[in-house]
Amino acid sequence: MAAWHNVVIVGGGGAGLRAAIAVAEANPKLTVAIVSKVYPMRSHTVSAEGGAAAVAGDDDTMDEHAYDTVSGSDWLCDQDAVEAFVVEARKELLRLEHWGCPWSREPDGRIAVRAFGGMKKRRTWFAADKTGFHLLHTLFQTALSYTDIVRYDEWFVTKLLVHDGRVRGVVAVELATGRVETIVADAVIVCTGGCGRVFPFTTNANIKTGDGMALAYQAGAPLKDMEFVQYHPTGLPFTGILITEAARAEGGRLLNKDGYRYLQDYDLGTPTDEPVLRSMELGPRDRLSQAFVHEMEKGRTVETEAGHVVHLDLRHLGEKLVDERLPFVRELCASYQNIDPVHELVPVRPVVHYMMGGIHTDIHGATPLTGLYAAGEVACVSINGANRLGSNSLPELLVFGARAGQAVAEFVATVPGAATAPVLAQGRDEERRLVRELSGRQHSDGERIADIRTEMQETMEAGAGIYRDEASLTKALDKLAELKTRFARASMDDASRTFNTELVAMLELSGMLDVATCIVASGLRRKESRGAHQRTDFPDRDDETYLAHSVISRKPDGDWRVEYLPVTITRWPPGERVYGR
Amino acid sequence: MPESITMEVWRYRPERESEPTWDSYEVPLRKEWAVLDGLNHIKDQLDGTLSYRWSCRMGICGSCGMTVNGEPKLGCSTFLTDYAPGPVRVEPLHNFPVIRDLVVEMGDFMAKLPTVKPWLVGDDEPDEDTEYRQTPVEMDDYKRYSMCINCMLCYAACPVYALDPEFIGPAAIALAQRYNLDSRDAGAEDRRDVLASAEGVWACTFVGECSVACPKDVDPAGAIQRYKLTAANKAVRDLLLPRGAR
Amino acid sequence: MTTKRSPEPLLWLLFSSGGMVAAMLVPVLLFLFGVAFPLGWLTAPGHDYLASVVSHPVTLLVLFGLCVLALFHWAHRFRYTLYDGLQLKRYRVPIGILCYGGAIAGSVVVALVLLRAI
Amino acid sequence: MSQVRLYRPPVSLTWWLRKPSYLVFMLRELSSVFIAWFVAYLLMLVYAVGSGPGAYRDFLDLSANPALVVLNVIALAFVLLHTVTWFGLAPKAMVIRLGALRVPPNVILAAHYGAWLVVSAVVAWVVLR
Ligand SMILES: Cc1cc2nc3c(=O)[nH]c(=O)nc-3n(C[C@H](O)[C@H](O)[C@H](O)COP(=O)(O)OP(=O)(O)OC[C@H]3O[C@@H](n4cnc5c(N)ncnc54)[C@H](O)[C@@H]3O)c2cc1C
Ligand code: SF4
Ligand code: F3S
Ligand code: FES
Repeated sequence: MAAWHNVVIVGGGGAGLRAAIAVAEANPKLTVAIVSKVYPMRSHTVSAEGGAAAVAGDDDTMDEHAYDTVSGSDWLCDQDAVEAFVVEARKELLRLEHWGCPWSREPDGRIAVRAFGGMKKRRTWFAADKTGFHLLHTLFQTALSYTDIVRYDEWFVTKLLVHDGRVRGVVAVELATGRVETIVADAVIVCTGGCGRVFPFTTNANIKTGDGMALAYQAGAPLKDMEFVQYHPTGLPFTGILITEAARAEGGRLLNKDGYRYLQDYDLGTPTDEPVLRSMELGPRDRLSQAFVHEMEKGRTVETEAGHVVHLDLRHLGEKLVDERLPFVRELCASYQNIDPVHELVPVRPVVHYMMGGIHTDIHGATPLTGLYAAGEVACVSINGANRLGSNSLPELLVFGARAGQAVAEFVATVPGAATAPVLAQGRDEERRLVRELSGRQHSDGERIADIRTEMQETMEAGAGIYRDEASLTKALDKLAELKTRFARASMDDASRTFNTELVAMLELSGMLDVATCIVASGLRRKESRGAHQRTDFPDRDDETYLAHSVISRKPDGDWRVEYLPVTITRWPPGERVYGR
Repeated sequence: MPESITMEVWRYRPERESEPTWDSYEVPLRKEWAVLDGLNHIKDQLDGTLSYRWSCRMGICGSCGMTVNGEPKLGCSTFLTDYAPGPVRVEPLHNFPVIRDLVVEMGDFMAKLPTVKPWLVGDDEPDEDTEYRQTPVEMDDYKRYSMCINCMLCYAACPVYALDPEFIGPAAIALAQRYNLDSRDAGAEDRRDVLASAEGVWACTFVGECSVACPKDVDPAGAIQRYKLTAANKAVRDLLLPRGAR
Repeated sequence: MTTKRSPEPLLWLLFSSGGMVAAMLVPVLLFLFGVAFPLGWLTAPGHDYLASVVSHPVTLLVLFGLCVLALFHWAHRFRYTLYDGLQLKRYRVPIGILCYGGAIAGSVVVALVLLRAI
Repeated sequence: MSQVRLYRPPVSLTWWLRKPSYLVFMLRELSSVFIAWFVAYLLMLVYAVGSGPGAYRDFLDLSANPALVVLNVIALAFVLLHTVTWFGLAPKAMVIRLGALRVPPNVILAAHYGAWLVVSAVVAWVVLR
C-alpha cells in the first residue's frame, strides 16, 4: 500500500503545524500531510510554560534581541540566522495573535511581556504560564481550517526513503492497526522535536526520543552541535517536571540550604529585591545549572530522597500574582510535590531540558540532503549555539517552521517528478524489516527494552552531564556501543499489531542509541568549555579552534565522522559573556 | 503505608479475545507515584504487552484519560496513595470504542471538532504590524473555555454521549464557545447551524457530569447552557424580526 | 438539521420558563394545598375568599401561565427522560407527539377550567 | 480503521444506577412528572372552587385522603429537588455584567433563592390572609 503527497511533514508539534500552514498558504495546489506519532495537540510543545520572545515594546530593538541571543549562545550561533529570526519572531507572534492565541494583556488591551533569563529587555510574550499549550492549540485549531492538510494521526515514522541522493518519502506504521505504509513525497520536513528522553531526568515528555534526528542521521543527513544539551536549573526533584523560568522572572529567588541567594557567588550579580534583567536569577540557564553543581560540591544544597536540591522561593510574590501569572506552577507544585508555593519553598534541581543541536539546516530549513528539511527543536539552524535563551524556542519553531514550509513549497514546484518504483521497493523492504522485528524479538532470553533504555539514560547522565571530561565521555561511548549490541538481542513481550506500544518503545530506543552516541562523540571531540558544554579537562573557551559547529554524520560502514563548519558572524564579534555587571 | 498496591487493569487484546478481561498486578506504593507511574512500572518490569497512551506526565497533553475506580481521570494526575490500600481498578475511558487495553478510539471527536469551526473567523484582514486590542476583561469572557486539553474525560462522563453518539459533545461545544465569546471573532453565525442543531446543544440534558470530570475546570456544561440561552434568543429574534432588520 | 427552522429553541424556552415558574411557585402551593391544609397544620381558607382570589384577573393570568408553562416543562423533560432513561430515542417522533400533544391538550383543559372560574 | 476489531462496551438499561450523581440526575428529570401532577391537582382545586362551596369541601376532604397526602409529600420532595437543581444551574447560563465586573455566580444563586423566598411569602400571604 502506498500514499502520495507533495509534502510530508513528520511531526505535528508547533514546528510541524506551522510548516503545514505555510505550505498550504504558499501554494494551495500542493497536497500536504502531517504524520505524527501522537495527535498533534498532544505534542510536546503543549508543555512549554514561560513564553515566547520577540521585540514588543518601544524601548526594545531587534538588535538588542539579537545581541542577547548571540551572547547567550556563547557566540556559537549563526548571526545571519539570528538576524532573520528576531525580525520574523515578532511577525510570527502577531500572526498567532491574529489566529486567536490568548496572549496575556495589559489593562489597555495590548500584549503584555515579561522578563526572561538572559534577556536584557522585557520581551517575552506569554499566555499565563501555559504559553506552549495555547500556542499549540491555536496552531492546531487554525490548521483545522485548512481542509487540504491531510493528517496521519498516531502514525509512527520509521524510515526516510532516499533514492538517487534525494529524499522521496517516509515509511510509517499506523499504530491502531499495525499497518505499514509507504508515503511517497517530493519533499519531507522533519519536525519531531527534541531528545530529552536519552537522559534519565528530564522535563521532556515521553515522546521526546529524538526520532527525527535518528531518521535523518540514518538517511545520511548530518547532525550539528549535538554536544550542547541544555539543563534547566529548576525542575521538580522526583518527576523532572519543569518549574518555568517565568517563576524567577516574576521575582522568584534561588536559595541554598542556608537560605542564601548563592548565585551572587558565581559572577551573576548582586541580589536585589526586584528582579534585574540579565542578573542573578535571570542569568542564563547554563550558568545557573553550573552554579548548582558547585553549590552541591560545597555541601550547601539540601539532600533529599530524590537527590540534592536547592529552593525556589516564591512566597514573597503573593497569592494574587501567582494565580494570575503562574497558575500552572501552583497547580503542578500542588499535584506533584504536595506543596503550595504561595506559602512554601519549592525544591528544585537542574534537569535536562532542551537540545541545542539537531539536524543541520540552512536558514531555510534545508538540510544537505536534497528534499529533506527540518524545523523546530529537531533542527539546528542555528540560533541557539551553545546555550538557548529561554523563550527563544517557541518563536524559533514558528519562524523556521514557516520558512521551511515556504522553501519546500518552492522546492517541489521546481523539481521533476521522479521514479517511484524503487522508492516503493525500499518501502517494502522496510515493511519486511518491521515484521521481522516484531516476530524476531518474541524470545524470552533477551533483555527488556526498558532495562536497556534505563542503562542508556544513566550512562548519559554519568558521562555527558552538566560537567564532562575525556574519561567520562570515553566511558560513555564504550558503554553505548555495548548497549547497541545488547539491544540487537533484546526481546519483546508483545507480538500484536494493534496499538503495540512496546514496538514503539523499541523503535524509539533504537534511534535514541544513535542520538546518544552522536551527543557523546561530538562532546568528546570538542576540547573546550562553551555554554552548555563544560569540560573539566578543558575549562576555557577556545575561539581559536572551536568557534565552529561540530557536524557529525554517519559513514556507510555505520561508524561516524565529526567535522567542523565555520560559524557565521555578521556584526557581533566574539566577546566575554557578562551577566549581572 | 503498605509497601505495594494491587492494580486491576482492564485488558482487551483484539487478536486474542473478543471479550475484555482483567489482569492484576502488584506495584510498589510510593507517595509520589501517579496511576500512570504504576502502569509504567507494569509495562517496563512486569508485562510489556499492556497498552495505554501517555506523554507529558504533567496533566497538559491530554493523552492519559482513563477510568480509575469508576471515575474518568488523568492517569498522570491521579495518585495511587489516594486509593490505598487498594485495589485500584483501571479501565479505558467509558463511552468510547476500545482499540486495545486502555487505548480508546477518539476519531469521532476529531471528526466533529472541525464542524464547529474552532478557529478565529476574522471580519477583515488584520494589520500585520499590530495586535488586535483585547482587554483582560474581554479575555475573561472566553479564557476558561480555552483551557481544554481535549482529554475526553467529559465525553466519558456524559451519559447523553453514551446514548447518542451523534451528540457533538461537551468539549467541542466549549471550544466553539471559546471562539464565539472572543472579542476578536466574528464567526458565531457560522457556527450556529451545527451548535444549535439537535445534535448540538439541544441534545444535552444538563447532566452536568462533564464539568465535574473536567480536570482543567473548563465547565463545558456551563458553556452549553449559555449557548442554549444565546441560541434561543437568536431564534426568537429570527422569528419576530423581518429578515432585513436582523 | 439547520437551526433556523428547528423548533428546539422555542421548545427549550418554554421548558426553561416553565422550569423557572415551577421552581418559584410550585413548592409553596403544593406545600399549602397538598400537605399543610390536608394535615391540618394550617386552616384552609374559606370558599368565598378563595373564589374571590381565584377569579381575580391577576390570579387567573398567573395560574394560566404557571400551568401551561409547567406542562411544557414536563413535556420537554419527560421526552428526554424517555430518550435517555429508557433509551428510546429511536421512537422520537411518537414520543414527541405524545409529550407535546399532551401539553397542548392539557393547556386547553387549563383554559377551560380557568374560564369556568370567572 | 477497518482492520481493527473495536470493542464497543454496551450501555446498560440501568446506566443511571452506576453512579450516585447519575441517579440524582434521573430523579431530577423525573421531577417533571410530579410537576405535571401538580398542575392536575391545581386544576382540580380550581375546578372545585369554581363549582361552589360544596365541591370545595369535597376537594378538601379528598385531599386529606392519606394516599393522596403521601403522594403529595413525595411530589413536594421532587419539586424541591427541581427547585434546588434548577437554581443551581441558572448561574451557568447567565452572565450578568455590571460595567467591567462580572456578577459572581454565587451572587446570582443567592438572588434566585431570595426571589424564591419573596414569591413564596407573597403567595402564602395571598392564600392565608
Ligand atoms: C517543559 C518545557 C517547557 C518549555 N517552555 C518553553 C518556553 O517557555 N519557551 C520556549 O520558547 N520554549 C520552551 N520549551 C521548549 C519548546 O517547548 C520546545 O523546544 C518546542 O516545543 C519543540 O517543538 P517542536 O515542534 O519542535 O516539537 P514537538 O512539539 O516536540 O513535536 C514533535 C512532533 O513530532 C512527532 N514525532 C516525533 N517522532 C515521530 C515519529 N517517529 N513519527 C511520527 N511523528 C513523530 C510527535 O508526534 C510530535 O507531533 C519548553 C520545553 C519543555 C520541555
Ligand atoms: S472540557 Fe475538560 S474534560 Fe472535556 S476534553 Fe476539555 S479538558 Fe478534557
Ligand atoms: S454531562 Fe452531558 S448532558 Fe450535557 S451537561 Fe455535560 S454534556
Ligand atoms: S500524560 Fe499528558 S495529560 Fe497525562
